[in-house]
Amino acid sequence: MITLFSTLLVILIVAGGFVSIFSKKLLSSVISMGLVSLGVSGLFFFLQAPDVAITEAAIGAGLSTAIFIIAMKKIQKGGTSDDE
Amino acid sequence: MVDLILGWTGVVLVFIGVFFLFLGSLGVFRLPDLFNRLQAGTKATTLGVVSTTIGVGLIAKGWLVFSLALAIFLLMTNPISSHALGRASYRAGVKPYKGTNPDLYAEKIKKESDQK
Amino acid sequence: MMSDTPEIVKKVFAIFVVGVLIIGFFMVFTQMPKGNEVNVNNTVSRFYVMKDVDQATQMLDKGTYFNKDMVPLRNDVPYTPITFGKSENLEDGAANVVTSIVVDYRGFDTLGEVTVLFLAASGVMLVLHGEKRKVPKKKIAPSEIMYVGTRIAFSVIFLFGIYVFIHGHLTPGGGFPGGAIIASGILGLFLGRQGYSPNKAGLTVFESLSGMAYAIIGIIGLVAEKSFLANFLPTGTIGNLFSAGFIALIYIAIGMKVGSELSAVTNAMIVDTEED
Amino acid sequence: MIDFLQNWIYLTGSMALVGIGLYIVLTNTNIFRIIVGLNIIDSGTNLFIVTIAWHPKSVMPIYTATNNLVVNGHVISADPLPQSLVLTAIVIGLGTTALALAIAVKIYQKYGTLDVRKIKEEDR
Repeated sequence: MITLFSTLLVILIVAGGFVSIFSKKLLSSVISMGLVSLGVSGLFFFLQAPDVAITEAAIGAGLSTAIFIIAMKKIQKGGTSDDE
Repeated sequence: MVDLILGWTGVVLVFIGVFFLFLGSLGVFRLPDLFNRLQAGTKATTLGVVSTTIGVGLIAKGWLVFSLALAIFLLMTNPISSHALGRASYRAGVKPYKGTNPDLYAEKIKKESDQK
Repeated sequence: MMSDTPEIVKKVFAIFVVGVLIIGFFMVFTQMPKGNEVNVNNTVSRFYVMKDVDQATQMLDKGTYFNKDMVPLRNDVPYTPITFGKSENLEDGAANVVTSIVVDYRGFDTLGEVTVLFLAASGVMLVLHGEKRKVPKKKIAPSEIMYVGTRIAFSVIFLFGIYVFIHGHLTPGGGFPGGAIIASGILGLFLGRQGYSPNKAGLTVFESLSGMAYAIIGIIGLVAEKSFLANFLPTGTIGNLFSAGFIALIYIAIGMKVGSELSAVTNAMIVDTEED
Repeated sequence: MIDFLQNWIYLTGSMALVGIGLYIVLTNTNIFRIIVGLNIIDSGTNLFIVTIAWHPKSVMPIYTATNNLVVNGHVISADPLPQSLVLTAIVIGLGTTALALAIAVKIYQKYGTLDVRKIKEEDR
């Protein structure tokens, strides 16, 4: 059962990585990076490392994405599109 | 005897929660625009998750304090985050469904801009 | 010239490099031990789990530690089994083994890591310092619900962060996630009210004081136990709140330091954004 | 077959993340996208290190009332040492990401662009 869940999570994180490669908007790329971090934190929980899972969920999925979006808002109005 | 009654109450609460979660996911599929979906997703999910956590706490007694704290936190934050999402998406220009009537928030925005 | 290279050539080259890398990794994976064969019994950190590093030191002195064929633990090491809630006066009383490695056995490593985080935070504040302040053109005030709700939620989140880093030696968590949780609560305050800014000087003083507390605890260990960052408090029964000696003290210091540092970074990033 | 899959699914996931991050770093010229790629590589390496510490019958390295780590003299928990390394590496990753973003914002304010090639041409 856990193997099934972890396989689904691995598929989820690889799909999130591909979204962040091929998306035209920078914002969706950053948000899929946060999704990858969230999936990796779930995998840490299945790998019997709850400490690392909590840290990754608080820092990688929460604060890191927030800081990215704040910095993007700083350089452009709205900050949604790529630099032209 | 008390344990048995509490356990069955927990099971009933979990079933109620699962039913409301199902209704929430159905609403996300069926409703027409972002605001209606947000409403379905938040209202049904808040009741569903809260009653599920309290039910789990009643079944496993050791977790009752934790599940009550979790339920209170969810009751506080879930409506606020949904409110912020809806407000931000209205400000960002997401058009509501054409049957939405009356649109009170548009009138409020207009009044605010007139004052300035 | 780099700019003359067409896009498709770059993509093909990148796919080639990534493919070579992944093929190399998979060739290495076939040499690795399979999942069932990996065992902590054959690695160095089994003594951390047993909470008895003195045994490892004795064996290193005798020269019998790094054998090619290590036998299971029961044959070469006499040990006392650890029972939750009963074992007392262990070498390190934390129930969470990861915490006892991070703070106790490898505490000096963590001191260096906190220093790296401090350098990064001060670099952010140095780079973003002294931007020109402008009057905001148009201002959308956040609603009343956000303003009140984020404040109530912040108090709960703050309390939860403190719980996480005080109970770092019993439950998953510790100083680093606790500090990050507090910093995300402060980020919520920023979102709830426009123009909110915490007391910058207070944050800096708080962060320096907690950083100093870490070093002072280390020096007390140097004086009392003749080793930097040695445990100078008695350990109690495993599983109690007061069981791990100085681990709780150091994790409180780390939690306050990380929380104030990340809040200061968020503040430095966010302040100039609002003065558009 | 199941044992084979249990270990390899995590290794495959981590190496896929490293490959995706490397592809992003190699093909993009926008500085922000490069930082996104570096973050994904960071996640992949952390997942790899935690995977090495794990075996399919392991338990989490925390003593609780129902979770005993040493049975009959054999340590059955996951290896706690790589986990503690990763714990600190994640926090450092956030610090360096924030520093890189701050420097990128300064670059944008100076040159008016985030494209690496345009910055190079303006510098010449």
